Amino acid sequence: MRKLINDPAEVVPDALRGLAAAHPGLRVDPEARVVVRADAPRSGKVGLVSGGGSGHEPLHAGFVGYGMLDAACPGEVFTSPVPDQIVAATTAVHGGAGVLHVVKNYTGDVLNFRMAAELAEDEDVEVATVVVDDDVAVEDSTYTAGRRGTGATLFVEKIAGALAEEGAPLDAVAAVAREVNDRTRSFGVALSACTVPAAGRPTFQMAEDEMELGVGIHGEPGRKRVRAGTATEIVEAALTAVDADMSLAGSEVLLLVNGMGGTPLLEQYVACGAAAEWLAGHGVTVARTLVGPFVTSLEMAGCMISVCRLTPDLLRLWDAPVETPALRWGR
Amino acid sequence: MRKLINDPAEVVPDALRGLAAAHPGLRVDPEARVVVRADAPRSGKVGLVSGGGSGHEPLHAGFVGYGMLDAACPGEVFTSPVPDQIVAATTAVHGGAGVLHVVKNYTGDVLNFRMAAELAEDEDVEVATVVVDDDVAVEDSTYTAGRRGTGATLFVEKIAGALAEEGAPLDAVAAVAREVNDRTRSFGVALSACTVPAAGRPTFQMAEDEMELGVGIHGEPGRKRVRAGTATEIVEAALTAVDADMSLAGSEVLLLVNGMGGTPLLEQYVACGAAAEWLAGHGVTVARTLVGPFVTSLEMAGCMISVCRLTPDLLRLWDAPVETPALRWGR
Amino acid sequence: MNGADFSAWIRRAAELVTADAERLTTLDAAIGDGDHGHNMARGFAAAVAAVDELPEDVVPGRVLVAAGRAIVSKTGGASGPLYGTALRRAGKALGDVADVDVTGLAGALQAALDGVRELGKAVEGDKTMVDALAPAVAAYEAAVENGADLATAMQAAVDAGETGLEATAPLEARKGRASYLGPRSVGHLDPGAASTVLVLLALLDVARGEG
Amino acid sequence: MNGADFSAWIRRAAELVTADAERLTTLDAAIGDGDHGHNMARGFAAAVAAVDELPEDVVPGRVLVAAGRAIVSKTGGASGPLYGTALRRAGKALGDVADVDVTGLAGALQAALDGVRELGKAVEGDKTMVDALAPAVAAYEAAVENGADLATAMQAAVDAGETGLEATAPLEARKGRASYLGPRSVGHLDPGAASTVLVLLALLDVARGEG
Ligand SMILES: Nc1ncnc2c1ncn2[C@@H]1O[C@H](COP(=O)(O)OP(=O)(O)O)[C@@H](O)[C@H]1O
Ligand SMILES: Nc1ncnc2c1ncn2[C@@H]1O[C@H](COP(=O)(O)OP(=O)(O)O)[C@@H](O)[C@H]1O
Ligand SMILES: [Mg+2]
Ligand SMILES: [Mg+2]
Ligand SMILES: [Mg+2]
Ligand SMILES: [Mg+2]
Repeated sequence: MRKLINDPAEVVPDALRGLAAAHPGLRVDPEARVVVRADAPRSGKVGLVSGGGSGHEPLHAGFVGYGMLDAACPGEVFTSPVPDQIVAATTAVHGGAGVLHVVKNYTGDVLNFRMAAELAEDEDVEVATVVVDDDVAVEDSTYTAGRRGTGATLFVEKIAGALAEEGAPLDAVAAVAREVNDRTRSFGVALSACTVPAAGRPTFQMAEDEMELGVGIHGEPGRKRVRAGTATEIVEAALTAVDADMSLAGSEVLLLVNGMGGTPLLEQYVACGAAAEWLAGHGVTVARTLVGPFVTSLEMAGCMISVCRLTPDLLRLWDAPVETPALRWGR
Repeated sequence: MRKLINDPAEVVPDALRGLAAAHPGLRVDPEARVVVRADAPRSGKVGLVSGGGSGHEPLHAGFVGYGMLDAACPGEVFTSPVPDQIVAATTAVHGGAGVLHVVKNYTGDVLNFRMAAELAEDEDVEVATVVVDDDVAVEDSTYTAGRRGTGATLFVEKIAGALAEEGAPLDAVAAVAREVNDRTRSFGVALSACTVPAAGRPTFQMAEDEMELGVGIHGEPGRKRVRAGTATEIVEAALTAVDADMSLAGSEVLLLVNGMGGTPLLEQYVACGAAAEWLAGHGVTVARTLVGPFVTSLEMAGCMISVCRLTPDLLRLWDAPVETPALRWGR
Repeated sequence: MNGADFSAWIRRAAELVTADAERLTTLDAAIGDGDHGHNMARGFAAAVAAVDELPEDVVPGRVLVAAGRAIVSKTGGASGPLYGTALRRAGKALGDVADVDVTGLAGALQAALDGVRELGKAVEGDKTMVDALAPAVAAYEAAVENGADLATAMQAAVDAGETGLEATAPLEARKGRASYLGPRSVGHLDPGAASTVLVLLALLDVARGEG
Repeated sequence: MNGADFSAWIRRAAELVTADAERLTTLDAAIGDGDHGHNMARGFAAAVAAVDELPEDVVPGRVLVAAGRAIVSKTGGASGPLYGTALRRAGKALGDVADVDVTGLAGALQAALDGVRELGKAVEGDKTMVDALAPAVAAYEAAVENGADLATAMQAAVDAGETGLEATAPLEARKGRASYLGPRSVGHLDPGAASTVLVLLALLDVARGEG
């Protein structure tokens, strides 16, 4: 296992110490495992709290700051955070206007955030929750756990964070967060597995010439295992799945070409070129493009494509100033 | 080979098409392989041009924009660009105040930039050249090719770019570039090799439990091959080598904890925590820290640490606004 | 059973899930994310630590509530809230009685099952821990009605739980991470059902006086 | 030798370096960055394309200048400027003569060597292409002084080049990428010296009328 770590059991607090050292704009508690904006709580501002298993960096801690999240709760690698962390973060950012929990749709995340929300409300903090579920690789149904939350999380956190920064009330911030989730679809492809430090071996086996279509961001197996294709074929598979679920023709979109962690940026740009060509060829206007490793799965090779159908309002909020370790513009 | 590409021979132009699609602020010519600021040439402003082999992204094209580079010339993967590219970039950004070439110290880069400078001067463009050679893993000597250029390149491009943006003349911009290079040292450690698309197999073989101390950013073998250590041991090896070459005690520094491409950001932050602890323990004040994959070697696992001894002026120029695909703040 | 017996149950459960952590994780790697063994071991270790803090003469209900709280606080994942809620609900059902008899335990087990059902919204056949816990609780109650003693009734519960676990193999998961696999989840045992059997086994050991 | 013969040399050199690209790349992977074969193949393919553009009756000097320019423009790396400069200097040395004799070629080879030395600042013993080219040029001149004909003199050049190549193995590199390895560069042949032997071999083939 080629890991740049010390004790596998201490990876999360060790990384949080590094985060604290690198970013004075963050208040980091490595033991409680909570990352909070240094200027929190901002009175009158809705607080945004997210969290989930570690191993997806920069998600979520890398998105804490002006115009995005107020706090993040990193769990163990690929394991949701516990209610204590979430409650601590929620009370730390509550400025009197309530707190929005941005939760990726995994049973563990949903249950732990639900318990935390109940506990926080006992402390008179109004909590609203948006569950992100944009992964079209998973067949949806009311009888199942539903779709996974992946790339849309970044869009939701940025856009809802911008509206909260404008001083909008909790219900409005929650509404725009749900709107972004409803208008976003994602599909991921893995070219290799990844290794959870505590486990020490890859979460699944894959031959050199194979790829996993519709892989999850925890290295969960996806829709099917096929022969590895070219970047153009991979991107087409992803965008076809997205388009089949939410027709894109004629719309103006926000595009994320996301590296899963082990694929070089050079190759992510090759995928971006293929995506831009496919979208142009299908009558889709790309208003903004983000390329890079933003929602990762440790060192998994591959990419995920997320597409959000914009409205003028959503585009304005996307363009609004943001100042976090991993996403920054306008200030 | 798990690559997200189409034709190995077309990786560079394919990636440049993606770069063009993602960044409207850049003027990209995938065939001529030149990336230029959309607003170039800026009359009266010194132009900054850099370039080198591809596979180190975001270096250099990701650093083209306000306050940094005016143009970049990406060569084949791990192969320096050719004079034609460099001349095209140089004339495209010449605003009457001359052009600075930022060249990493590899024979190929040095020779191709030298030929290009001669050709550009035939076209009456005044060219100054700064050769970056910060890698302490290589024993220096006047009889050899000298040290390699690695992490300092980012510092040089940012700081010289800021001074050029202020309207300083060519000699002053070249002088500050040399000053940054003189005050910076780097040391890299690889936990795995990387695969050049055209070659199809790793540039070197390494056992699961080994690491390469002092590896180059082209997967060149380094100082020695040893048993893989903990993040703390790896960081200590790197900082000890840096400190032995340029004593750090008592100085205020700019720190880069650089992922080589295949190491998750979570682990890069673990390394950052170890580096911060080592520096604090050795009487070094860290004024600014940058963590992430900025100067990469395709999907190589590992990290490189670069340290620049700051002056108040250099810190001011580092903090000055920059707006590029990979480095952005202040606007 | 008094407070000490319930503390012994938690300790025994911690031993069993820790000893089998590798197997649980392997099951989870097949249809989930390969951490169930770590999660259970971490959670029950926290439960033991919490139970160790309690006074000698603590009542059974407080033991289970403390253990449940600790598991919720320290585990994470889906199993943390579910096991934690199960134990907390069971503890609340026991109230302040100092000595729990066979019927008292029946109420506690039923409360645990209800807690898991409410929180997780899973029904039998969804390929979750419910597929082991529900038949186990039913079998325990049936045995008690037929006048069985604690050990006999718990043996019936464990047997039914094991049968329920085996029955998860052919199922297609509809809840939890495994549900993302759809048909590809068929042919694997559910890790949470497997850990549920271990926790029931721990209680049987205590009932037998082997805890 | 007329312009057609020099064009034949460039084409033959392209064949040889392309056929041996794998070997050159493997040598470069050991002490460099594993791309020398690709660089040489890419560069000489561009040289052939440029030469194909030239008129039938072109003079030798223009052939080499055109080939050198193309190699500089298309190769990159260290070898591009070095080989390109070598050919351009050789071409300039030949001037406009339509037919080059043994002594004329001696001047051209010497000019090529001087070009490489000036640009790369390498001396013999630095473990570079100079270690093959310098002895080859010397051997050629010696043979010519002893009245040898073209083929014989080029045979002497190739033999000396091969000896020079073998002699690079024990050397510690002081120039180019391999110099970063210091002592670890010892025990490997220099890839650029190996490709230099191939380019000389191509000229020998033409001299022998086998081009
Ligand atoms: N909605 C649910 N209801 C009941 N049990 C569930 C539910 N979702 C998951 N589980 C149980 O949790 C187990 C997985 O636990 P674990 O691996 O620790 O959490 P995670 O899936 O978050 O990694 C599954 O095997 C299943 O038995
Ligand atoms: N300064 C120099 N002078 C002469 N030859 C050199 C010099 N530096 C490198 N070379 C030659 O170039 C060869 C490497 O060429 P190549 O691999 O194509 O370029 P790069 O090293 O840029 O990848 C070396 O084997 C050596 O023979
Ligand atoms: Mg998990
Ligand atoms: Mg090279
Ligand atoms: Mg799991
Ligand atoms: Mg080379």
